[in-house]
Amino acid sequence: MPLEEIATFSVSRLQVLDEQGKVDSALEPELTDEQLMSLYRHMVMAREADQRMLKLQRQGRIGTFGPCTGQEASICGTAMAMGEKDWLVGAFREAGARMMRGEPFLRQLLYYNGFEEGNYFAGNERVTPVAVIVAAQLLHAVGIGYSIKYRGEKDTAVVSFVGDGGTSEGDFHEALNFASVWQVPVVFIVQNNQWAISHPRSKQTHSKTLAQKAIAYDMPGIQVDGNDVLAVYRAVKEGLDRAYSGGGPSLIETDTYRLMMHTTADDATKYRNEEEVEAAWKREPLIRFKAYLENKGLLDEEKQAALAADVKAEIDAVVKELDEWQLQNIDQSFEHVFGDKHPEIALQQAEFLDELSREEDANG
Amino acid sequence: MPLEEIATFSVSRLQVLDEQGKVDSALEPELTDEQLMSLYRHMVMAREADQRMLKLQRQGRIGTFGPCTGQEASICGTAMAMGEKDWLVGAFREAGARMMRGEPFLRQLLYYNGFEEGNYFAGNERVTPVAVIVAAQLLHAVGIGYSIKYRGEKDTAVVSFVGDGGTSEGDFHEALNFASVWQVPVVFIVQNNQWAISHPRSKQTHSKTLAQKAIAYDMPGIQVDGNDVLAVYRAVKEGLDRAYSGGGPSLIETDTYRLMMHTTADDATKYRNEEEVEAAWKREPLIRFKAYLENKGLLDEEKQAALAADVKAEIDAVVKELDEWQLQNIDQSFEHVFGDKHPEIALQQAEFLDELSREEDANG
Amino acid sequence: MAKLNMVQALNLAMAEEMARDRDVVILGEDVGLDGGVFRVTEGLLEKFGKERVIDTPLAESGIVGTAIGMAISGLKPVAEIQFSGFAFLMFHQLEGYASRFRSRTHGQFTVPLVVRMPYGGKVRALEHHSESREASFAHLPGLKVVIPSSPRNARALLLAAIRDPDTVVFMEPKRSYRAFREEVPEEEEVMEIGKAQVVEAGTDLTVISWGAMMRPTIAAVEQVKEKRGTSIELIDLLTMAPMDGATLVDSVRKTGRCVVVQEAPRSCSISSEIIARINDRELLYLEAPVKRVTGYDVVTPYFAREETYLPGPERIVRAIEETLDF
Amino acid sequence: MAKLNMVQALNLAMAEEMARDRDVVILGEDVGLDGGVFRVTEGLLEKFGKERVIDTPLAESGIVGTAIGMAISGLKPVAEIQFSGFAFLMFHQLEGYASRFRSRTHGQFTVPLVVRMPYGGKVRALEHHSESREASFAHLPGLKVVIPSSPRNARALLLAAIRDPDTVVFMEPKRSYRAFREEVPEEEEVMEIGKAQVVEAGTDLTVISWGAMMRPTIAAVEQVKEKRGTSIELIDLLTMAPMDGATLVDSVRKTGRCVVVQEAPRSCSISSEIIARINDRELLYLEAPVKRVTGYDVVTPYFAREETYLPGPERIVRAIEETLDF
Ligand SMILES: Cc1ncc(C[n+]2csc(CCOP(=O)(O)OP(=O)(O)O)c2C)c(N)n1
Ligand SMILES: Cc1ncc(C[n+]2csc(CCOP(=O)(O)OP(=O)(O)O)c2C)c(N)n1
Ligand SMILES: [Mg+2]
Ligand SMILES: [Mg+2]
Repeated sequence: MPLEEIATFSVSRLQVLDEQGKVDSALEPELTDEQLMSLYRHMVMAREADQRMLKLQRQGRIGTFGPCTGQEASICGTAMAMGEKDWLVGAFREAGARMMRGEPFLRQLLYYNGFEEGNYFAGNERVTPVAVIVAAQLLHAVGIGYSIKYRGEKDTAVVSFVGDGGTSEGDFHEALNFASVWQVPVVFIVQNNQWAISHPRSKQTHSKTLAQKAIAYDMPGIQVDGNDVLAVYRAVKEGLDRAYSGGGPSLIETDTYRLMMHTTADDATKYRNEEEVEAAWKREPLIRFKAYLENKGLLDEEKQAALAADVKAEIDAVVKELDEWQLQNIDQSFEHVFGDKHPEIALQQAEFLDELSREEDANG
Repeated sequence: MPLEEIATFSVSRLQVLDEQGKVDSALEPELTDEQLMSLYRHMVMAREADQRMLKLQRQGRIGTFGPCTGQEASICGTAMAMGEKDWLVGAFREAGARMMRGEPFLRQLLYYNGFEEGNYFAGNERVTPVAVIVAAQLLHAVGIGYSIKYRGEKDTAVVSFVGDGGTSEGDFHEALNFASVWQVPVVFIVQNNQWAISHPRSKQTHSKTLAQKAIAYDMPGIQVDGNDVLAVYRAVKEGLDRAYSGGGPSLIETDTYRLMMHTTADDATKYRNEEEVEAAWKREPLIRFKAYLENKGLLDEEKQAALAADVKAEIDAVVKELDEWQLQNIDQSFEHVFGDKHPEIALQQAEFLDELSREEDANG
Repeated sequence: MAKLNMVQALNLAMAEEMARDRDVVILGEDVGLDGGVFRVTEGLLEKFGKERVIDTPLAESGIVGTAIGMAISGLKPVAEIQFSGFAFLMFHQLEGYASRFRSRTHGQFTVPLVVRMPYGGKVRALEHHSESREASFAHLPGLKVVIPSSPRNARALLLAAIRDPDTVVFMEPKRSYRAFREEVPEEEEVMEIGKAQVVEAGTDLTVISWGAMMRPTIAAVEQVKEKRGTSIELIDLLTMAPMDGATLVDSVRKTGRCVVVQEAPRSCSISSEIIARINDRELLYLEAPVKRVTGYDVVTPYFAREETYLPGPERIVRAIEETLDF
Repeated sequence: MAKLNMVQALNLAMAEEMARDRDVVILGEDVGLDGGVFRVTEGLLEKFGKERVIDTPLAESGIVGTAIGMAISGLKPVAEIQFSGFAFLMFHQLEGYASRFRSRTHGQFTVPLVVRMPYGGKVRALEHHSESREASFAHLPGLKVVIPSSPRNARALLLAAIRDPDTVVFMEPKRSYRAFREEVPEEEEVMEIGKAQVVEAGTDLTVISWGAMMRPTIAAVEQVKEKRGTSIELIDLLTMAPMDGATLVDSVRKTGRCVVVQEAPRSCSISSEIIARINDRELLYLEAPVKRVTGYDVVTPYFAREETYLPGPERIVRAIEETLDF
């Protein structure tokens, strides 16, 4: 055996729609016209919500947030593939997916306006809040996967998001390892948007792809064109079907691009050049999906205009709600430290309220 | 491009000496007779030191430690390949390698007897102390590699050890990622002794080999027969040569076996069966290296006996030293909190010494 | 009633609760086949199967991170960290998630999780196996931190911890694991988390301690009582956070003198907080400064130098006498 | 002399020391090309090259673990953790290695490392970007913990930290980064680590604070002085650990009254330790309980509820007056 090859591996890349919107019919997923149009609307909504939030942020009406423009295929394609009972354990750049899983846009605005109220909504037992500590949430996803398997819940899996930067964290490794050892129903989506703030993908890790990191765990891994919503949908569906049928976890790298700044606190011109961004705009996911829908006769200028107006109206209505939102229950922090209130917390709450009322007396 | 293979990888396994000690001459490393005999003596010393420590521990003359019996090829073969200027950043099961890098056996006994004095010796600027927090030390190795590269030190690299269990820690992942991004001169030795206390390799991770974890970083990785000291030597030498010449880090999985308990506090019969261990004893590394040396005419019964006596005498002398060792400077903990002593630490030191003297007064 | 040591008592609590509630699962390194390196989970794998007693890969953030996921999805995981010295590899999971899920979602998501870990010194162990870092956890809002001191309260508190709606860091004084036995009632006994226990009432001086330090403290108290006939109130803190300020302060109001005994280093520790709470509320009742007997602010020495580093009965006796004579 | 804000002052210290000493290197997320998310390392990549200003992958244990390796092999790394909220991902590297290498090898290996991190609230930031967790570090033996409060002391302390033979956790009050400017001397100025600074001498009451709380504290002190003509001694703690007990205790011995102002939650915090040290040494000089103005023992609220959570001048004024009137 002296020097013997004992194992071989490969990584593949999937594309269904090319940059012109031409479909590979052998790989075209089975989606009804309604589903396709609904998916398109969600993508438009994600884009428009993002753009409106940028304005609101610039006006000081919400705080810092991270736009997802450019990643709508990766985000909404994933959510489209999810089944009713699936869990979503996101990071912080998947607003579109959150909305598709039932999170009202208002909640998101509240979150970015510094309200804990933005972290929950009726019926979100299976959508965890925004997770800021990069990659830590992947382990929660694996634990939820364990619960699902433990209970024998049918047709139920977890979808969890992380960024290209997040693959460098120890928790990414521990999550993939636990998931594969336990063979739990989890689909990990690595949104490779080429940047972690100012750090480019090429310097984040020495590997050619992020998909190949799955090999370390003998886990199925694939790279998809992350600007191709049908490829994303197809790959995630496959991962979920594998998960439902006891085949364990999968890793999907969605190769896409962060078209805007990292967050509104960031100035991307400091570290990346305009040509790169311009080139990326040419490959952005709405263009080709729109072309595909037009080719299919599902979309035309008129329909597009109607849809845009509809989305705008929806957003306008929510922003109005936001403006009417009032800070209530200022002492909520004391109410939810523990499930059972401890006398010492109650003492501090009383102290807090006393300080407040003295301040009000003094000021008013 | 629809579904296209974009990368392929493979993992190989190296063996130079088979279980009978037959050598693959094409792969036989160039070692002089003196070097071979010196290597053999180190392996015997490691084995015998281990066995003596087991006795000392049972007699209460030292505390808990983790024997390395069975891993002598993996440990000593690695050290044999190291150059004069290389760093050793070990974990806790490489006593033989430490001794080969200049650490007196006495220091090891002191360490396991609860003395910080066991962590240093004259000339150990490049041998870091035993590292207990699994896998954390790998990052130190990478940082040292950075220093070497930064300073342009020639023919200098770092060798760092971790166990099969250690590959599951987040720090393992972060270390390999940083090392490959920085292309620093580090050789990672994963001693796969099949067990992490009671947890078998097969449940530690879902991957077939540990070597393939290198693929996640596009780092050269190889599995070697870890009971074959010539294979270990060859692979480590190759890794070090790569490191010296600017080729960056490597990962070497040494496939071996932990023949004894995890530590003296452990009862391995609780979780693994005798047959497995017996079978492993048949493949242990001294047998085949001895056969190889006999075939080469370097070793016979007489020489073996002389060597054994010599090693025993060396160990006896050190154990005598240990018995004569006295606890000195009981307040050393206060002397080395910081490089510059702070008045408050000095106050506590005075308090400590005062308490001590009052106790002595009371007791004497 | 059976006389159990602490290992057996903890094992009993888990076995009871697992029998009662199928949502309770155990996970950690070597907790299954091996029964835990201290045998605290011995026999549970056989009894409850490998889906409920999970031998995990070697990764602390992995253990606690996945346990958080289990907890938010309806299970009640009891995670073991093999030694408290390795808890810092998952500290961000506690600080960032276990302690916050309830608060950040106003109760929509909760983390009913127990993280067990042996802590403390004097067992002739290797580096990182002897520290006493309860304050590191107690400083974090949203975490409960419990330390039992005897077989009986260990069992009753662990039951409470598993049933608690929130994350409880449950630190076990490994030095007391097999040090002594105590009658543990056969029927279920659950103690309230968040309450200190007045072990013995007294009028002249209050002594507060917890965990492994309770035994030398009791010995010291006995010595002083015998020698001087002093009436000493002895309090076992039991819950480090949220701390039962009322019981402590009430006692000191009565006695006017107080000694706190802890194994951990001094700065920003539980003893600091006890003194601060007495200061905050009842300073004027103090007839002498609160005396601290603690570990020093130095790196925990290896075991050859451990004996003199750790508080023992003599130091405690001296502290009590000094405080009485102040 | 130039008027600099704290960001510029910190940048100046690093630029000076890097020019002086080639062993000083910087590493962290976005510290190079981007100049740091707060621009503290702006321009250093251009000046010193990418071997000395290292943009790392996104991994905190990776950053600090490799920095420890650099430090034990002769470099003097200045690592940046982007926000202190992410420091807990590398806590085991600090607790287990940076703080111990010297002690466990009796000085054979040392870790001259600075870990910079912005901390604290009131910048309308997302979760984990507003905490004040200095006590988590200060409780660990073998770590120095420094918090500047102004451009001038930021520069002088960062220089000291880089030259320090041991690991210094250097926490920067991000709220003060650009809040005001101060004259910073052109010539090198190095302050001693481990010493508190009496900012203003006084006789009636001692006020102790640090970091971002210094500004509201100063405002409050001014108000009380104006209103009541009280003579207040104001102390900037500057070093959390090892704490300068002597300066604090000397002041309180003189004034007999003391208020401590901190942003962090209360339990097992720096304020607890200050009170404990006063108790340990000078309790009898106290004419009133030491009054604490602190964050509460609740999970740091998001920014909509942050204003009322954080101590402001009004609360501090009330605390001072209550303590004076006690
Ligand atoms: C543990 C941790 N470290 C640092 C940060 C600060 N931070 C927020 S997002 C980010 C970059 C994330 O990059 P990536 O994972 O690629 O996700 P993206 O922002 O591109 O969606 C950093 C460094 C953080 N939130 N958590
Ligand atoms: C971070 C950490 N977690 C847990 C432990 C306890 N522990 C010590 S050795 C060990 C198993 C290590 O297994 P492996 O890495 O395979 O090395 P081996 O003991 O086989 O040499 C464990 C769990 C530790 N020392 N450090
Ligand atoms: Mg990214
Ligand atoms: Mg092993």
